[in-house]
Amino acid sequence: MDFNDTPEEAAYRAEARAWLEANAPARTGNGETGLEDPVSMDAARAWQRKKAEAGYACITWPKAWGGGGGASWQSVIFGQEEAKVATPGNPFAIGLGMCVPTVMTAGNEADKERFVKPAVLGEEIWCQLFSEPSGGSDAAAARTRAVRDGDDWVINGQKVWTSGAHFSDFGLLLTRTDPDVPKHKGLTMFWIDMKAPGVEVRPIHQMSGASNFNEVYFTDLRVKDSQRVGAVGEGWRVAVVTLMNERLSVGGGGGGSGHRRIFKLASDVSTLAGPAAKDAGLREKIAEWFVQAEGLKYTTYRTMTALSRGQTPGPESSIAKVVSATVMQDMANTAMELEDQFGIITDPKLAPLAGAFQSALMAAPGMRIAGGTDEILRNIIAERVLGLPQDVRLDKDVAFKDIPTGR
Amino acid sequence: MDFNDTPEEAAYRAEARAWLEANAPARTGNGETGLEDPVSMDAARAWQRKKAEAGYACITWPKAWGGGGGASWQSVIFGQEEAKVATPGNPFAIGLGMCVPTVMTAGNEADKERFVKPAVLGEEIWCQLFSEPSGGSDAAAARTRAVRDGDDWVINGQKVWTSGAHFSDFGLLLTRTDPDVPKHKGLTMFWIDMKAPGVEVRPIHQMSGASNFNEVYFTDLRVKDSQRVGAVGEGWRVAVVTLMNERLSVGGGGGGSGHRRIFKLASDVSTLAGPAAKDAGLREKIAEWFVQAEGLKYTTYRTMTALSRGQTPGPESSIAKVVSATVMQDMANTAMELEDQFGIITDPKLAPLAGAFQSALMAAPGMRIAGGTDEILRNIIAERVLGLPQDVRLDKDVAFKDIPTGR
Amino acid sequence: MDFDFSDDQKFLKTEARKFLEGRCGVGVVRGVLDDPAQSYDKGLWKAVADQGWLGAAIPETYGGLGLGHLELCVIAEELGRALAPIPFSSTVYFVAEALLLAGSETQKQAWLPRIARGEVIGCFATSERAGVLTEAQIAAKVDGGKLTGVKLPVTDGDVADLAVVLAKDGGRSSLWLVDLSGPGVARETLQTLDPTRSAAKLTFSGASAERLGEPGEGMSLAEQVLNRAAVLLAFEQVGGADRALEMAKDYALHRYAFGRPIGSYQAIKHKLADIYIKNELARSNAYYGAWALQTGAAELATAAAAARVAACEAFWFAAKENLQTHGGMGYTWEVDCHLFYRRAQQLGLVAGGAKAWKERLVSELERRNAA
Amino acid sequence: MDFDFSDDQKFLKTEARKFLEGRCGVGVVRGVLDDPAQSYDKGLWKAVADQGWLGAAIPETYGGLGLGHLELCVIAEELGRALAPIPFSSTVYFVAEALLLAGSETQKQAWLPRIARGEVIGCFATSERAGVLTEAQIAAKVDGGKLTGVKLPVTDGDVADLAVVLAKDGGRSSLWLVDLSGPGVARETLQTLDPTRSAAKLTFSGASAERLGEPGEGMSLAEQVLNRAAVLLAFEQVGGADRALEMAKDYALHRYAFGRPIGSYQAIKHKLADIYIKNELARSNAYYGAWALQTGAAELATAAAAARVAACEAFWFAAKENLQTHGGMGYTWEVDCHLFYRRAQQLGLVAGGAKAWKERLVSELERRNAA
Repeated sequence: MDFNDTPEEAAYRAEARAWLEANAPARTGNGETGLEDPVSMDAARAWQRKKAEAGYACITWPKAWGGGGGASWQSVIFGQEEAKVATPGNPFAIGLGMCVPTVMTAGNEADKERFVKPAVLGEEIWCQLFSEPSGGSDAAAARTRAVRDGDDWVINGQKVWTSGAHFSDFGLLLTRTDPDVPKHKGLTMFWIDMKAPGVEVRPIHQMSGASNFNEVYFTDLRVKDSQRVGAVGEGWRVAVVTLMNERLSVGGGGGGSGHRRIFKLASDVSTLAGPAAKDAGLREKIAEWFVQAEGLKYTTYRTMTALSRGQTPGPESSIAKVVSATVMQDMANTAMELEDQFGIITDPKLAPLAGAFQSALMAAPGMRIAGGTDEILRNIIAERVLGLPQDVRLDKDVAFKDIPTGR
Repeated sequence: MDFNDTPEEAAYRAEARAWLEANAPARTGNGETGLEDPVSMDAARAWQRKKAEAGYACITWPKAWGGGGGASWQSVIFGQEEAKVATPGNPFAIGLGMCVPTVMTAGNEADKERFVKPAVLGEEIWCQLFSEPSGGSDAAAARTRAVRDGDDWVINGQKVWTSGAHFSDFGLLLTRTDPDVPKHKGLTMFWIDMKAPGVEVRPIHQMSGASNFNEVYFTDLRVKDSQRVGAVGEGWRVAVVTLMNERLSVGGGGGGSGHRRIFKLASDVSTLAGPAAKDAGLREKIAEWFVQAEGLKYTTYRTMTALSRGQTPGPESSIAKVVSATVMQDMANTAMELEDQFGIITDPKLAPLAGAFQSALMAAPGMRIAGGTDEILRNIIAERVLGLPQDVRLDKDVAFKDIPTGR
Repeated sequence: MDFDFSDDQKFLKTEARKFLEGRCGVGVVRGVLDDPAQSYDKGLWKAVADQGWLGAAIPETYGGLGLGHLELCVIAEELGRALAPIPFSSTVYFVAEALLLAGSETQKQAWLPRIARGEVIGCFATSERAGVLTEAQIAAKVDGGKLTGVKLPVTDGDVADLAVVLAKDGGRSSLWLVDLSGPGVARETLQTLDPTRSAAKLTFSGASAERLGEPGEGMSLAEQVLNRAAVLLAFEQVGGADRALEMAKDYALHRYAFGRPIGSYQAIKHKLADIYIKNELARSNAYYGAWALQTGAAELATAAAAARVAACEAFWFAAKENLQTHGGMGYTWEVDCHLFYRRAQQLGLVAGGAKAWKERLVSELERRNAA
Repeated sequence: MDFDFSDDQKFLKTEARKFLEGRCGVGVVRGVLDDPAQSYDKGLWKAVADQGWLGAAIPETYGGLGLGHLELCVIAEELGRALAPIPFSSTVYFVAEALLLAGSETQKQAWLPRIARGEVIGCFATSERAGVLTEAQIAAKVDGGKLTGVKLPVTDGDVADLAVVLAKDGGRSSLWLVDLSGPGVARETLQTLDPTRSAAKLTFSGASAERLGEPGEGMSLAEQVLNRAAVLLAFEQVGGADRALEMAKDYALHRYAFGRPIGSYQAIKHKLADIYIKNELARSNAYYGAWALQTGAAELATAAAAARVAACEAFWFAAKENLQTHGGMGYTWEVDCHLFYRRAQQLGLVAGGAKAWKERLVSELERRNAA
């Protein structure tokens, strides 16, 4: 057990670092703001192309597809090093992490030829179109209808919670082609041109004020049968490939810096008993939050170690979000109590730490929901990790159109 | 809103208090030990008879049945006053609270004549025989078989978690008379003589060391058809009457004295930072526990007020146990942390507060289970109070014998 | 024993709910939320004044209805349930109570009737910086009847006519009445977590200030006012928490996942059961606070702290878990969950946060146990 | 980056599990539980000694296997999983570590080989009264090499041959080695929450004591020993917590209610998911502690505190919720749930409770942030 690289790893890291230092500007700021900056498309595309040409994009993919033809431990190391330098936002994550791998697994040869390389080079951006308003946690409940019309399909319906739909070139779309069979059997997957007529993208206005997601409406959208990804009625199998790729991505270490922030706040404010930094109740909470953040960090290290050893990571990473989102909300609420009456103020010019905890308070509810609610994630842990049975399903053996739905 | 009695209430209270002072010895101790003392049967029977003769037993029952023919507000007031004086343990609660009312509702005239008065007078004690090892939270899953044999029924099976079975004269027994119909339809209720051959009572050894419950085994127990309470196959309906009577009993105020105990401990021990009594973390917890205990206390007052006003109490009382059991366990665990290494010692001569928190720690798990687990109580609140749907039931429309069971 | 509201009080509650369902639909709340220029809903304020609610607990001799605090409690619960976007709490729970508690006959005559009629909006200005309010924290001072200093946040300070200000005069603090229409007062509206309830930064530069209550008693008087306000705010919080539970229940009954209402899943059922439990505990503690407030019992300090601690916990938990129950939709601007999430914080902070009240509660218990 | 145990270490773990499944079934644990006269299982102790586990982290020069602390960690996890009723932790994590940390060459030569061979049982005697251990709390003192005072509870004190005692010599405290077979030592076995691990009250009246480490360094040395022990205990706790989770899972899969396995209800599924989450967090923190222990890193104090805090929380939660998952049966003496419930408390208290360790952790963080 040691944090140092093997000689082989060290060599690769040195090489990667040298390349990054030569090609990427030094990071400015605290390393977090980078993630919040608006995506600058051109810079992002240029950076992606640079990486691709140097073999640092999609490191584990075959060179033939524009990848690096490398091992997963190499992509882990490059990721660590890249995180240390200032890089443009990454609008390619969903395409390269989920959509394109799906095309590579389930798509036809022509599509692979057509789509993989441009995506790797950052020339084309993809979004994933699975969730629907009526579906929520239940992606297989998709109602967006695709009806065969000669050599085409005509698509009508609505998707929701789509990231990057407004700047995407293509989308991977899950549709209902047969409502008369059970829900998982009547689905079919297509790729679509996001700029085609019949596709309308609208931003979703979140309670935090931001708009990180879109609604996407389809009105008589025509797609060719050749845009089908996988067989008719095989849509759910294809979707599972996509979602598996999502789960494989290592869950981030989660809020390690939070305890420093609240220490800072505690040293600026006082309680009835004296300085908040000396408040034993707060100190216990800080210890508990720290231990959870550290636990997530070292859990990520364990996952990376598995990757470096060429093993598939265990299920540990599935715990990251459910832990960090709750910590984020608790910590923000505790900060409000410390700021007392003053906590209500959100103006960054007046609020302690420029209102960081007020922002966290308003962002946390989204964290607990996006990418799987606390409840769904616990189901996943209970079923896929612990092997407990699924809850009783009333929606499996009846025709989709006969499944009970709410108002 | 007013804690004082109306003139009518005050008059009744004065009368009750006078009678109690004249007939019961003044309380000694802190008022809690009384509940923990071993039941002294003779004293208990004598006290019950005294109350019955004075009209203070089963106050709301008709005089004809040996009751007081009074109103529920009177029984509330008498209960409050009786709680202030030292009274023997009460082995009659289950009989008079659940079993006998069931006989009065569902039994035949002969049984009412035979059983009600002796029970009120404390001459005969009853126990309730519903739970079974395989049933757990699911009382309607009773497997104890009753098979018709001429004018008799022959009973074989086992019950569990029976309070007072070892000193009871009679028991109310839920049996399975038809395994070929759905579970709720194949049950039949009987009263049995606990001293009859074929009835064996064994104490259950709890992790705390105590034995407050029994297992009861039935081997070819013969009962007459005239011992049937309610029609054949109507056993569940009858059982629901019993269980409703149970829920009507006001849930006790719960652990209000806990915060004083932990204050006492905190004033005797120190943390790394100084006296534990000044530890802000502990103080916050004490505040939270106090607020919960007070909340339960005043919730009980609200229930009593409803009774005094001749209304049926709301569902508030269903929250008492789920709150107090968890508080008990948390507080005990916190006390262990305060005592630090010393907390492991249970010897009353050495442990702080004579080991009160160590005892609580070992009793709390039982509290969270007995009389409905935390999980079942939350189901009850969600379904009966909030009106949320039952979970999916796979055991309702199939023959009992075909319901899947574990090992 | 009669530990519940009377039939008359329950009738008042029913009437108040009907009234607010008509006059304070969510549209009214969102009107204030979406329009930065609007600090409160003037129409609703007028209508509430016409109902006489502002003077419910103000004696008839001062132009009120003289009903009492129990009546004010049931009104507060309904205002909280409706998320009423008006300066009711500042004017009634804080300023009117401060006047009733410490005002001279002249001061009461001068202000209470106008408050009861809805002609005067009040605000309570104590905080100057982040952290719990302590005597040491106070920099604002009065010299020769002139107040200088900065107070923020001051709830409803941007629209108030009259302020009760905590400021020093010599070494120790006193309460002061300040007519905000006079000179030497600058106001700046603040951005807050809950735009449906306004707050401001008040800068005083020689504003005329008239002492309220005994000199040097500022902190103790402020605490007595806070105790009274805490009980009334607790009823607003219980009202909001119950409404949030109803929203969650309604959604759980009608939203389906995997072919079943999500309300048939234990994760949701038990979550809602936990909200119910906290709400009932908060309600019972609030009732005890109401009794102590109405009867002026010695237990008020303990009862108020317990009521506030339970109510803060209940509303925060109900608001955040109602939102969680709604899933993605709950996080959108269009769905109302965030209105309750915001208000839970506003009510949780306006009289000081729960953490400080827990400390106050335990100090009271120590005093009791010692006695 | 290689943040996991090596294949050799994992092999050792598998072997240890097999060994303990054969030699330390629940019958062995209950044997000690049910027989007050039995403080530990002598057969198991002998067998464990024969495996060389006692000397796993003791250098070969002192008769150990000289494998290292990572190997000791994997053994500890398996001992915790098996609820091994033997004085392993006192002897190895506390006394052997104290000797390795502060012992003179002579002291190491005198005791470590005998410890490695299983001839000597050790105990670590610091506590004298309820509450967190502080210098001020210590009354035991040494005068002219003679120790007087009372220590309780002393885990394994009733069966130990050698004690490391914290006692004063002049104003400040030092660590002392006391041969318990000598005169001036009285022992009384104590009733505790976990009868499968014994504890005693040791009364010293002029027992010969030999200083261990620098004079006056007692508290600081004791804390360094506690840091090392905390990491090793964390692995025992993680082992126990994982076993408790397996019990709960197994029961939930095979116990039916309302025609379904209780493991198909979300109340149980999410409860078990929460246990899993806490166990993984505890495991990851324990791994970091193991790294710090093995490498003697400066981060040991922080890493040990984090490992202990996470492990105490995980085992306590897993033990109590495993019992709850078993329902009424879980509360009976016959079912094993209470063995884990008891051991969770024993391991949670033996090196000091989590509350004190949280304070130590935060103090370390403050030091770091300041630096």
